[in-house]
Amino acid sequence: MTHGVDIASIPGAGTIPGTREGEPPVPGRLTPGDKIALYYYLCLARACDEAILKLYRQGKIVGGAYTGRGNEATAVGSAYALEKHDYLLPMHRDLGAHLVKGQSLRNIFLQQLGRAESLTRGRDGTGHYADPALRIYGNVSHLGSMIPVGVGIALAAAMRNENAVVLNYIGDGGSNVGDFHEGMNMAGVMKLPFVLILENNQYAYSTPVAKQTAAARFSDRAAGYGVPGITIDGTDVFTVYDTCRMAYDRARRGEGPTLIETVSMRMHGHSASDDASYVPPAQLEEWEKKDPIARCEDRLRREEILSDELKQEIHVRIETEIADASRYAEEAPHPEGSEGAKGVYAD
Amino acid sequence: MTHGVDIASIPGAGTIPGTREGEPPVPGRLTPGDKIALYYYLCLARACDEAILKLYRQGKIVGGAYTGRGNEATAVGSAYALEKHDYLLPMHRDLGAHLVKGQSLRNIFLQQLGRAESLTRGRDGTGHYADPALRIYGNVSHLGSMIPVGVGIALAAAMRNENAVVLNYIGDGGSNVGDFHEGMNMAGVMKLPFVLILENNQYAYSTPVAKQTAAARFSDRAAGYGVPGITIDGTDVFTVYDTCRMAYDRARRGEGPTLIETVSMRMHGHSASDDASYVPPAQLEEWEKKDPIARCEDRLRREEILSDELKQEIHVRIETEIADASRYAEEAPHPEGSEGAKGVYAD
Amino acid sequence: MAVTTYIEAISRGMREELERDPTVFLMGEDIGEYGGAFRATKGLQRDFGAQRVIDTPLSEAAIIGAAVGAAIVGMRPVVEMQFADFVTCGFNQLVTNAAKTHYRWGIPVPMVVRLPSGGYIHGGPYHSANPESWFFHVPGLKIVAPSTPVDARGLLKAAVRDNNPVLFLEYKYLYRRVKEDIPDGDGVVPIGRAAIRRQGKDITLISYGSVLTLALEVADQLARDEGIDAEVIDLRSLMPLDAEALLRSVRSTGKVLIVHEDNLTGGVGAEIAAMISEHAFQWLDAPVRRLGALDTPVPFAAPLEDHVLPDREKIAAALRELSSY
Amino acid sequence: MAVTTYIEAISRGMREELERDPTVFLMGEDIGEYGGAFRATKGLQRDFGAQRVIDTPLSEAAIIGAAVGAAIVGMRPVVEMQFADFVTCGFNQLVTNAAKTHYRWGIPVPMVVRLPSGGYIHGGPYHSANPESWFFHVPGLKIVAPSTPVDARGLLKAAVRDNNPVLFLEYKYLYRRVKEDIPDGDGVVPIGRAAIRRQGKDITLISYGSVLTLALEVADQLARDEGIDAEVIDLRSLMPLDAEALLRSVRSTGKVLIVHEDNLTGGVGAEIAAMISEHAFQWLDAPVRRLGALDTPVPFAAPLEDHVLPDREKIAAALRELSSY
Ligand SMILES: Cc1ncc(C[n+]2csc(CCOP(=O)(O)OP(=O)(O)O)c2C)c(N)n1
Ligand SMILES: Cc1ncc(C[n+]2csc(CCOP(=O)(O)OP(=O)(O)O)c2C)c(N)n1
Ligand SMILES: [Mg+2]
Ligand SMILES: [Mg+2]
Repeated sequence: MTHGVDIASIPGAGTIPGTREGEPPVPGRLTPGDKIALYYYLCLARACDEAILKLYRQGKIVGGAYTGRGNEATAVGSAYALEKHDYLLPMHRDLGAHLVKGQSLRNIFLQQLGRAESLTRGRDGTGHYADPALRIYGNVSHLGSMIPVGVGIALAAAMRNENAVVLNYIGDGGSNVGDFHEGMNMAGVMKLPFVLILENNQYAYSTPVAKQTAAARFSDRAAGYGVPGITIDGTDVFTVYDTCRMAYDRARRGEGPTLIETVSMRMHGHSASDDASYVPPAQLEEWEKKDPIARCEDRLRREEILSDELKQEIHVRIETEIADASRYAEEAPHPEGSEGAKGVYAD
Repeated sequence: MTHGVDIASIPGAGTIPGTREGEPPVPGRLTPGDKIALYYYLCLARACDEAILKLYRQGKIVGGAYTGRGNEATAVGSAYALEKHDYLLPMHRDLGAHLVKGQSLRNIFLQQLGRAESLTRGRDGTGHYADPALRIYGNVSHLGSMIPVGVGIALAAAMRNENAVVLNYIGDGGSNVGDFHEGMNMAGVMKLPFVLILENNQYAYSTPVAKQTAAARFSDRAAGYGVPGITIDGTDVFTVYDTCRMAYDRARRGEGPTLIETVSMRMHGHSASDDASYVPPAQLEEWEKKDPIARCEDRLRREEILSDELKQEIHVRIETEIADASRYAEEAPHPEGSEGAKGVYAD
Repeated sequence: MAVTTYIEAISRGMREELERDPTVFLMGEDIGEYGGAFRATKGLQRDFGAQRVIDTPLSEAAIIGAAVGAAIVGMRPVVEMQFADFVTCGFNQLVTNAAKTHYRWGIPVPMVVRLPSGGYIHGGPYHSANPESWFFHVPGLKIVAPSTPVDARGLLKAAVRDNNPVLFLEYKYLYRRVKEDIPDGDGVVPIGRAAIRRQGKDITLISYGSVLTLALEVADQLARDEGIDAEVIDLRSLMPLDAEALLRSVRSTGKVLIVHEDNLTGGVGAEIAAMISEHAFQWLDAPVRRLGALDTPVPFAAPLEDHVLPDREKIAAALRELSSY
Repeated sequence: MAVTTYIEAISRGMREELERDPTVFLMGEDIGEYGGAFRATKGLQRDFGAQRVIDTPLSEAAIIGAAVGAAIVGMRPVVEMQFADFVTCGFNQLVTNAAKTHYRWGIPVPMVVRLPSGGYIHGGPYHSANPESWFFHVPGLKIVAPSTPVDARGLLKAAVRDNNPVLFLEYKYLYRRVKEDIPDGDGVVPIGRAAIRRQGKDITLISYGSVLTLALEVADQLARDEGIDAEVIDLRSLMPLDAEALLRSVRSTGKVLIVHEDNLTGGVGAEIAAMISEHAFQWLDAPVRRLGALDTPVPFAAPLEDHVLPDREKIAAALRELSSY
């Protein structure tokens, strides 16, 4: 119990709020409860990533394992500023966004392990699922390909006056694919409620940003679509939250898309099988100082929202939740082979 | 004979110079001979367009007929600033560039009419030919698709230290295709000698620029690739020449690509079968005042380079040249059908 | 009922679906005020508004991708490629997103991509595409290819109502060349059912699209003049294929000629020939023959195009050869 | 000679061509210092410099398009798709530019696109592509699909020296699974020639790529255990196809099984079956059978993928069925 906040006091009968019905707080006005929630999700995303890595190392994950270490503030902050009826189209390092938008840990692990009751019934892995009830539409491997899809969802939302926003992400590498250009330009000219977060984490697989583009900042691309572009610190969850909230408001006012470049560092290899030996150690050390969780914790401590006790409580909770979900998924049955033949076409 | 210049005095034993060996004049230093040459090419391009339209109306052209009316200054000025060993990748309204780069009128008409001795032996029409001796590589219909190809040529030229520039064009419409983005970005990051002229002629078929993009200026897209971008008057052949010359110099110095937006008006319909009734007449009237030929003539008259006599001489010459070429092509044999089966693969 | 051209029938199909279902909308380049390069959407923006008949930037990947997005959240987009050729620019969106979404996510993707297809109009290598073979191989896509106005309207409507991505091949060559009375009523033509255009007992001639109309003429003429009595089947749907209708006819004729405009190697005809050769093995009195365009790009000049594409003479020659096998 | 894996053989082929011809260069994502996602280009940038082993931005269309551009002015680019799946993003450049340029312009387009293909590695719907069927249908492209280290090196070298765009299908499943001695010498394997991997008299089994290696195992086993003696032909080149070699074998066996990993409908097997059914009509003692993946995307979970892809059991069952036909 610190400064009037404890975990039990958080709205939602013991559950920590994520994306909510109605407007989230205006920039700069997050309640202590919100801040704890943000902290919780940052830690949860990282812990979940770690658990996935552990499964990978145990040989239980057959495909690749991609973590969001270093990117948690971007994923969590951006999703926390959404409303329940908004659409989320996350990329492969945005686990935090899935969780904030309401995805259960069990479904996350079921996807990783390709089990029969996973959201894709084992047909696809990782974040490549959709959950229409939560308005989450996952990614495909083909980088950039989901941008036009997100734009189409935004078009539908606008046609139906849903007052909803579509949030999509792309990497510094993926942003060089043609679909980025076509999608952003179409969203711009149609003034659609579409927000694209360009996660500049310094590397695309082994390729540093300097070999991807000569642009000084990726946000410089926004002007070419008549869209506001901004570059922000992607390791500070509060900056991300505030910026996104403003972009969503703008979108809801019918003023069109925003391109937000979040600058951070991919702290792990591209996937679990990549030791990232091409990254200079000094670069990682430098960025370690801007660890999203540590930065959030610092602030919460300074604001006397987070005590050792509460921190402990949160981490115990996370550990339990993850252990439960991961165990559940590991015990869940694999799909029947013959299921693979079904469902190519809708009726 | 006016102000020390007459058509016979132009270098090249009676032929009017186009793209030359070695450096063309520096910006602002065109000789009277150059200026007459520019005027000649502007008029030649238009007259050739008119002759093509006439053939079209006579039912002799089976595919579409696309003119560059209003775009002559861009096509001619940009090509005139090239050197002989530079590469030209023109688009469908750049007839003037073909001519300046040295293409014969006969080949132009042979292409239009799909004759056996055309550069594509009837396999493709219009400007869709290549003439490696002149370093002209024509377009394909798929807008944007030639940009990566031009970038690849620039890459080869750079690898071989040719000190050559690749000049490519794209329309306001075509620039929204993904290949524009991928190609420009790659050229930018590899600092290739690639210059892209974005011909903003207000319309893409029936679609006005305002429905193509929300960008204030297309040249705003350049920053997103770390490349200089500039918007210029595309109806003034001297402005186009000077700007291009500077961009080519920059490219030759190894400083990379430039994006030049030339603003003009498509004064005809999209093709000969389009009456362009969707264009407000007032818009056409306004732009008629900026007719590229009239503007050039004005200046040459002010500078006392062009007399009535010389003008007359030039136009007679053009008439003869076109009549000859068009007659030649009309009389040239059609390809044998069986030729169509050949040449899919190289040996 | 007024006599209706093929393109008017497509137009009418779109109009009727726009009227029937508020989730239907159109998207494409120049389709609004201008009515599209071939005027298939003429008048529709005026009557249904710019919200439902949407002019897009020149961006095929974004058009198809946006259609996928709108479809998965419950809309029914019908998009136009200005020419079928340009679908190559949106190819990835079709095969990566449109085709695989239902299998992966169980979410329907009800969208239609209209593809003005084919040659015989001297369009050259970039305005003569027959794109069916690429997509025929991709599980998750449906493909229809009407050859008559009644089918054009009826299959367009079926495509709009289908819960899967449907590629609608429409033939520029037929746009204003074929006309017929369109009866009143809904007129939906079910996807997946072939039509017998001519009964016959000697040879089963399987075709679709523009070249079907040529094949039918030739069949009539050869029946009249040479006593070769071909049964002409119009596939109408390529995916799913009406295999049963084909096999039924083959079992009675024992001989098969497949004719498509698309180039031969790896065309849809290959699958049909393989399927028939396998499943009607004991009924075949002659090898299954195929006629398609030569394996070249479609050239520009008329004599070259004529040489490359299938025509009446080549169809007649193939029928004669089979008949005397 | 040291024993070499399939991927080492590819690597070596590239190295030897880089050494031989200064116009050869490599381009792709992460191929430089990192050596590519599968390390096929490992060490090549170090040895040949960043001018000849070029890291590109993440842009498949630009990579393939730039290769076309460099090729038409006399270079010989070899580009890598990180996975064959992503060639869909550069599809338009391949079919619009690479394939049609020589026909239209008479200019050679000597380029190679390396495509790490196929499943059996639990890659799911987006890392298991067998892309051959799309391109098989496009005049102007060549396609090779080696199944052994010797062929991988030899066909890579032939592809580099060919004056046409060549798609080089390399199988991730085989990368480190198959090994053999590579003899000294140039070792170029001509494009367009199939290889008989196993002589046999009962059934002609035609295959290529990963699944060829499974088919060969099964054929050996069935010959040993059940007396079914299949002749196994490795196509090696899909385009051009070595039709004569196939027909020769069929004329002696009278029965054919075609096995490919790619999904069945509209696959390369359809053309082969159609071709054989037509041209070996009087020699066939049974219908030509085909085995391919089910017509679905390749699913992620192992039991699903196992069910969808061809495997030893399915191949054996098909051989038995044919043998007793
Ligand atoms: C179109 C496409 N090309 C290549 C790949 C292979 N690939 C997967 S992730 C990756 C790097 C992505 O970098 P970036 O977009 O910066 O995202 P990050 O992983 O750094 O978050 C590559 C090359 C792909 N998935 N899609
Ligand atoms: C990828 C692609 N999509 C559509 C078309 C059909 N098309 C041909 S020209 C044209 C308009 C082009 O406008 P713009 O690029 O501005 O060039 P302009 O004709 O105005 O010079 C369209 C839509 C095409 N050729 N390529
Ligand atoms: Mg990155
Ligand atoms: Mg334009």
